[in-house]
Amino acid sequence: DKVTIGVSVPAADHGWTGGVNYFAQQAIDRLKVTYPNVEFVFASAPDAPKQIADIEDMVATRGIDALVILPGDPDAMTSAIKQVKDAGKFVTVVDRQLSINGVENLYVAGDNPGLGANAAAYFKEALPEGGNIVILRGLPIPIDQQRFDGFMAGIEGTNLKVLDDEFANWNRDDGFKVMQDFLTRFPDIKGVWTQDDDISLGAIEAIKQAGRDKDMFIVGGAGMQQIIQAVADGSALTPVDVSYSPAMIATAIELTTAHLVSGVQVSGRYVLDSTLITKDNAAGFLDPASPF
Amino acid sequence: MSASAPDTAAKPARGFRIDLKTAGPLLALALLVLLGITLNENFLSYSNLTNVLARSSFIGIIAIGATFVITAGGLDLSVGSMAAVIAGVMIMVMNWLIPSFGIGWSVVLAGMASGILLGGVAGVFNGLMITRGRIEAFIVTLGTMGIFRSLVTFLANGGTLSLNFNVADVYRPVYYDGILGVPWPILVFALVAIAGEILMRRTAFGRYCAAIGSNEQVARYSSINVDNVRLLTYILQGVLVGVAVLLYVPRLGSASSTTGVLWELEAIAGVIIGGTTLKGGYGRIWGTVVGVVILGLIGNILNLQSLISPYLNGAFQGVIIILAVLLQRERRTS
Amino acid sequence: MSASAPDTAAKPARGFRIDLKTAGPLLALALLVLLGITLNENFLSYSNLTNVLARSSFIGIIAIGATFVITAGGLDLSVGSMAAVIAGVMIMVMNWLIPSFGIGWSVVLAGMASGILLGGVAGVFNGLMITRGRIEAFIVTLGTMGIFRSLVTFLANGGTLSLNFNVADVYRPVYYDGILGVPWPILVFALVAIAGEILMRRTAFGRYCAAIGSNEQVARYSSINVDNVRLLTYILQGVLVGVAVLLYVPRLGSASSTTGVLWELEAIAGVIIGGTTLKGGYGRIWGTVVGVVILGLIGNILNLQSLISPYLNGAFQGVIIILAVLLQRERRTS
Amino acid sequence: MASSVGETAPIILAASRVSKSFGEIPVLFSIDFDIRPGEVHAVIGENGAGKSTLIKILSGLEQPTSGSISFDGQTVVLPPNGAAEAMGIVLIHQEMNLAEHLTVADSIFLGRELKKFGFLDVREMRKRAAAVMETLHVHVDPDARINTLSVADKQMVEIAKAISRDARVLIMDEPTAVLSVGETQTLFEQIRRLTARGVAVIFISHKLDEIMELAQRVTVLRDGQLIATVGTEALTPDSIAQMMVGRELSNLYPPKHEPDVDAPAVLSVRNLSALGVADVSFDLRRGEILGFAGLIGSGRTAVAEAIVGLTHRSSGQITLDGKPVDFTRVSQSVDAGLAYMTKDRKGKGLLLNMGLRPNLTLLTVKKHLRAGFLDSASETRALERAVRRFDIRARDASVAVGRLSGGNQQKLMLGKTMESEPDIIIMDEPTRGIDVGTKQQIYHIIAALAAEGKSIILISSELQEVIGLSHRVVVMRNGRLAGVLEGAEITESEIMRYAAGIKQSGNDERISA
Ligand SMILES: Nc1ncnc2c1ncn2[C@@H]1O[C@H](COP(=O)(O)OP(=O)(O)OP(=O)(O)O)[C@@H](O)[C@H]1O
Ligand SMILES: Nc1ncnc2c1ncn2[C@@H]1O[C@H](COP(=O)(O)OP(=O)(O)OP(=O)(O)O)[C@@H](O)[C@H]1O
Ligand SMILES: [Mg+2]
Ligand SMILES: [Mg+2]
Repeated sequence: DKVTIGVSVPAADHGWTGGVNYFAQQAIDRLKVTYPNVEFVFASAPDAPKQIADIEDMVATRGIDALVILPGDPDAMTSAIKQVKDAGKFVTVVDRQLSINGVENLYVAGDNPGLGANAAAYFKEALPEGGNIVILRGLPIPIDQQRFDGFMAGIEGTNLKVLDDEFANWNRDDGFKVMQDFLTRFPDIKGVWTQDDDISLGAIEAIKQAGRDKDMFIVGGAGMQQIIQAVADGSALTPVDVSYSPAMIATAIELTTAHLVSGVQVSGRYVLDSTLITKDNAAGFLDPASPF
Repeated sequence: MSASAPDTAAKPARGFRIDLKTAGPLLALALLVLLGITLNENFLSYSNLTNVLARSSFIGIIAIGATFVITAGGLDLSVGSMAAVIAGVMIMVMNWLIPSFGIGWSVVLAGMASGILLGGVAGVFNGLMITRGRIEAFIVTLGTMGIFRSLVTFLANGGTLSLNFNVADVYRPVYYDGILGVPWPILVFALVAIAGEILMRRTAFGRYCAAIGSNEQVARYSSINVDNVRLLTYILQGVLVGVAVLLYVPRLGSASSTTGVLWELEAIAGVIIGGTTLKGGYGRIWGTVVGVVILGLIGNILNLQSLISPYLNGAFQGVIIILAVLLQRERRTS
Repeated sequence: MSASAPDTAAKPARGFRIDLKTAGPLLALALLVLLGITLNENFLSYSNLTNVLARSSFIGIIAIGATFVITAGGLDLSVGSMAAVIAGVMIMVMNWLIPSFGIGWSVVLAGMASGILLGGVAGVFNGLMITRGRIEAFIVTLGTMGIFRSLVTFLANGGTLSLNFNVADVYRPVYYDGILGVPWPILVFALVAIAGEILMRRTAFGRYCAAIGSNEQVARYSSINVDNVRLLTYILQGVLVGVAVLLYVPRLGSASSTTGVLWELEAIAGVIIGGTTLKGGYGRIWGTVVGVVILGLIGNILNLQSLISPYLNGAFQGVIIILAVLLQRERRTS
Repeated sequence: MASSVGETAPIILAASRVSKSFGEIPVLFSIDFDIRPGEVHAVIGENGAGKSTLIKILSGLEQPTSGSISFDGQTVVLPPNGAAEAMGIVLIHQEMNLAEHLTVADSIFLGRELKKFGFLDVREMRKRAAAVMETLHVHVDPDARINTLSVADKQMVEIAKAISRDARVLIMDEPTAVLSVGETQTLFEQIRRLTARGVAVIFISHKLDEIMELAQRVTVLRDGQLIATVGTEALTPDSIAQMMVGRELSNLYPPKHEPDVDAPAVLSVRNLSALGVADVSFDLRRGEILGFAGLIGSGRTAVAEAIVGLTHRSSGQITLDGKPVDFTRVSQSVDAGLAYMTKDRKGKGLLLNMGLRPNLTLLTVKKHLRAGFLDSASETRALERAVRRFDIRARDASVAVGRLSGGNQQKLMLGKTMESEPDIIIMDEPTRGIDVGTKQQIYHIIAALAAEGKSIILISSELQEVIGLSHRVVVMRNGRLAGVLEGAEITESEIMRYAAGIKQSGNDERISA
């Protein structure tokens, strides 16, 4: 008989969440064809209250049997998601950990501290004697903090010196501005960590404009096609990237659907590693169809 | 000799005649409800309606405060950030009091008190800068919008402030329970709306707000203390933001730098859709309630169907907002 | 003093006396520059100053349009979203024309033309809804803000629209190059500011804007076609958003749903900091330029120091904005 | 100062050696003034003489730069912002001072609302508002919003507001400027009722006959100086005028030139109906001054506004020089040589926050363009011309028009209208708030314009003015044309008969002639 699955994700307000929206809809379109008796309800929300409203509506008016959710702000969403669970729905949480354990049936996790740690490892390797680096952060929200802490822990005890960190809001324009000003301020920068490829794209333009693209390298994150292509091409400015694929949402939707339709037992945690993308393995991350 | 001709003038008092200006938003509301009913049979269900009303209550309560501010010719852009900082401080206060008070209602009540108090203080600050500092309300509250938002980011150290789970369990019923099946947020919203309506129509304060918004000089010459009345509108706004946050915290149990983003825009939109004049002089609490519910319903209706691409939600919202006001205008001129 | 004495009669205009109201924002600007110099010796460097001015130019050009809209008693909240949709469409048009036109300036020029055109059309739409539809500007542009933003998200399929790299290479110089060492964005900003200043002070249109914003009835009784003038302000705003986008696209060669977020707030803030009255009737292009540069410098200065936690950036911004206007007020009353 | 009234009642309010400057500019020099209970004390003087400033000081709205105020024999500093109302000093402002969004009842009780259990007693306030309006014979709905009222009705609301307060001193700054004879008489009845109860009334007016009728004493100001305070019994309108202006005022009205009966009709209105107007037809000939008389709200303004396209015309034809026209915008009528000067200078006539120059040229900005740009030199020349022609007095051209004295604002508005050099001018209460000296000048200007071949419609509530200037007079009543008077018929009593509906004429044959 009919099964309804709700999918709730944050609004496409920067590259990575844009990718999440894209891959979620892709997966839904694909699975709708494969499983004609499964109906999907998709919603994206710019903030926690709206996202809570979305899942309340899914339960109250759309009669969902399962919920796949990438919570924009997991702490704020925990009790609302728990209500869905308590109403007897199957709950899959993606990427971000809720603040109480055991709410979700299935957790498909990204690894935010790992993203920071991976990048840190590369910096240590690329700058063994140490050197000045700057950090362009995302928005002041927990994921950013986890990435940042992971990175700082990773470079502890080295001679890498963080000159300053500023928020660039996961946004190309802000990446451009902050990088311009860092370049004005610091005559000697060896490396830039942006933790997000959208920010990188803005920062790259600023570095090129200042003509200092020979002096430094930049490490982003999330695996945007444009950057992966540059890595594959052996760019000196972007030698590596750290994966953090928005396609994890698709994995979560697929697993949940499989469970509901064919009773495949899925539970516990699926942690999708954040891996370092280098010239050697970049080809495996290229996907011309992806908008991200 | 008798003066002006009676037949061209004096119409009898209107008594309980329906105000055409009210009919506009009500009509838009009715059309939205109709749309909801056709889209989904569960639309009118008890749980859906209480869901929508309960979650509209934060913005609703804030918008009632905004109605007074706007009627008196002011503007408060800081309410969203203020909500965030109040939520953050409430959570910190409650977490901090657990060791001394233990888990229980006393902690929650202390948290609530601190929230209301902080709201009042924030309102006093905005109001004093505007009335005594003589700075445009737009600038003051744009400034405090940034200041409050920064403060909560700072307090949360860039992350999220979360309420202790045991306290959260005590506090939760304030959002999710109610009396006679009506959730508390709806009850509080209704109470605030009724009190607001009375304050606006039946007290000197409400009348003074309209007078000041309409013509400050006239108000001043009528020996109204313009600065104090205006200050009071900002304090009222702050306190009502505090009240809204009291209901918000048990729902989310956390606060971060993204809490309450764009609430100011939504609150002002609700006020204007409800028929209050943005330039001041005329305000209608009742209309604001309708306006906020319209905004809440639009979000709900978008979730009732899968026809519109979620990317176009904003467009749908925009069109409905314009239409809601267009209906009002049409009726007004006819 | 005798009745017919000339000293009681109207004296001619005051000539070039410095306007105290202008001194306020200029003083704030000077203080910021001083702060910048003390914080970082590179602050006054050629590259830093051109960087800041060039990236302020988008908001600046938009804010000049907003000055007219606000002077005439209107408001346009849609400019940020409008910029995003124009950028998106420009990029799509250019990418789409490559097969027929080949890589080169012809594609870029066609893209530019489409951008300006689209801006004008968006302005016409806003303006007609406001003047002919008689809907509050706040509501109309809040609506179109949502509509435009949705459209660009839809066009970009939730992601980013990127300009073909080869075309981007042709187009890049429009942001990064200039003449005599002055980047194009700064030149265009300066030109638009001068033209705007002339339009505001030396043409009937500018006079009409102020008259309408000051008292619409008086304007109507003075044979001014209020609706047309107001419509023109929105069209001008749209076209100027188009011009700003022409300079924005070559910078990063992309547009997404985050392009231009909150530009409306920044533009309006620039206008008000510059001394234009939010309620209309008095506008000052020159002040707007100063206001926008102040806002640009605040961001720059924050990035040039490590004293303030980045969590508190918003607070610093808020304080400076309030202070900038406070300075203005102080001088005004003295 | 020796009182010229042999009253024994103690002085209630007095100013002693009061001076006032705005910034550097002195406007009042050491004025002495006093008033006793039950007395009507008039203040007169030219426009800008300082009358409004004096009474603002007497009611606490302005503080004197030097000198003192005493109330009930005590030297006091009056509280600012209208708080002196609590002491019984009530002011009716020259410029109407009502909040446009409020209702009539709200306005009348603003600042001293009636309450029951802490809440507004809306019903009682509405009832009392209606009662006050009734004593003034005004028929407006207490729930009507101020912005829907005509100028005259607003003035009546303002008066109602003042007399409904428990005044001991009632100060009225040109309350009758927009009132017609009927309303003025009603107002005077109320004033007499109040003075009989011992209320002291300070009364400002440029209409000297009103002063003769009402006041016991007159204080004359000229250029901020106290000229004299004298009892009215010793005065004639001519002697007052002389004291005010400082010269003899012979012939207030210029001689009427012979109307040319064969002159063609430049403006014909047929069966005009619009908001507040029903089936109005009349002709205006070249070189003619056509007076429009009627009571408040009789539709004279409504006729004018419908003709020039300010309000929507529901039916009727208008022809200009024989050609049918259909103005939907004011610019069309101005371009066709037809200009309308509003009576609502504050709401519709002038931009109060702007200087003199932009106000003067607002209607005719296009005339001051050179190569598409505003030519400020040409604007300045226009201002200099207007200042000379209409004797406009201002500190300097950049002063906000809202700070000019009422009469000077009115002169500026006249100048603004005349800037468009119209062939046909509709003047609505053109001498509202203008002193006798300037009035005489304006009358001569109007007569000269007519002599030049311009045509003028003169809407006025001052019957003397209509009678003194007009070749023919249209009397309106209830939005309809009640009669057209010509030649010897033009008398006060005839006009009043038509206006009040006592006489009705089948005048169709006359106007179609
Ligand atoms: N707030 C003000 N600032 C500057 N000048 C002022 C102000 N108010 C009045 N004045 C000036 O003071 C003078 C006296 O003005 P006032 O209004 O008292 O004249 P008035 O006798 O009432 O004239 P009218 O008959 O035209 O009403 C005028 O020259 C006027 O321009
Ligand atoms: N905006 C409006 N809405 C409703 N009624 C109006 C409006 N404007 C005017 N009226 C009505 O039209 C009629 C004519 O008013 P109008 O002011 O034209 O009279 P008037 O004879 O010119 O007045 P006055 O004697 O003061 O010059 C009045 O009954 C008035 O109430
Ligand atoms: Mg820093
Ligand atoms: Mg006066």
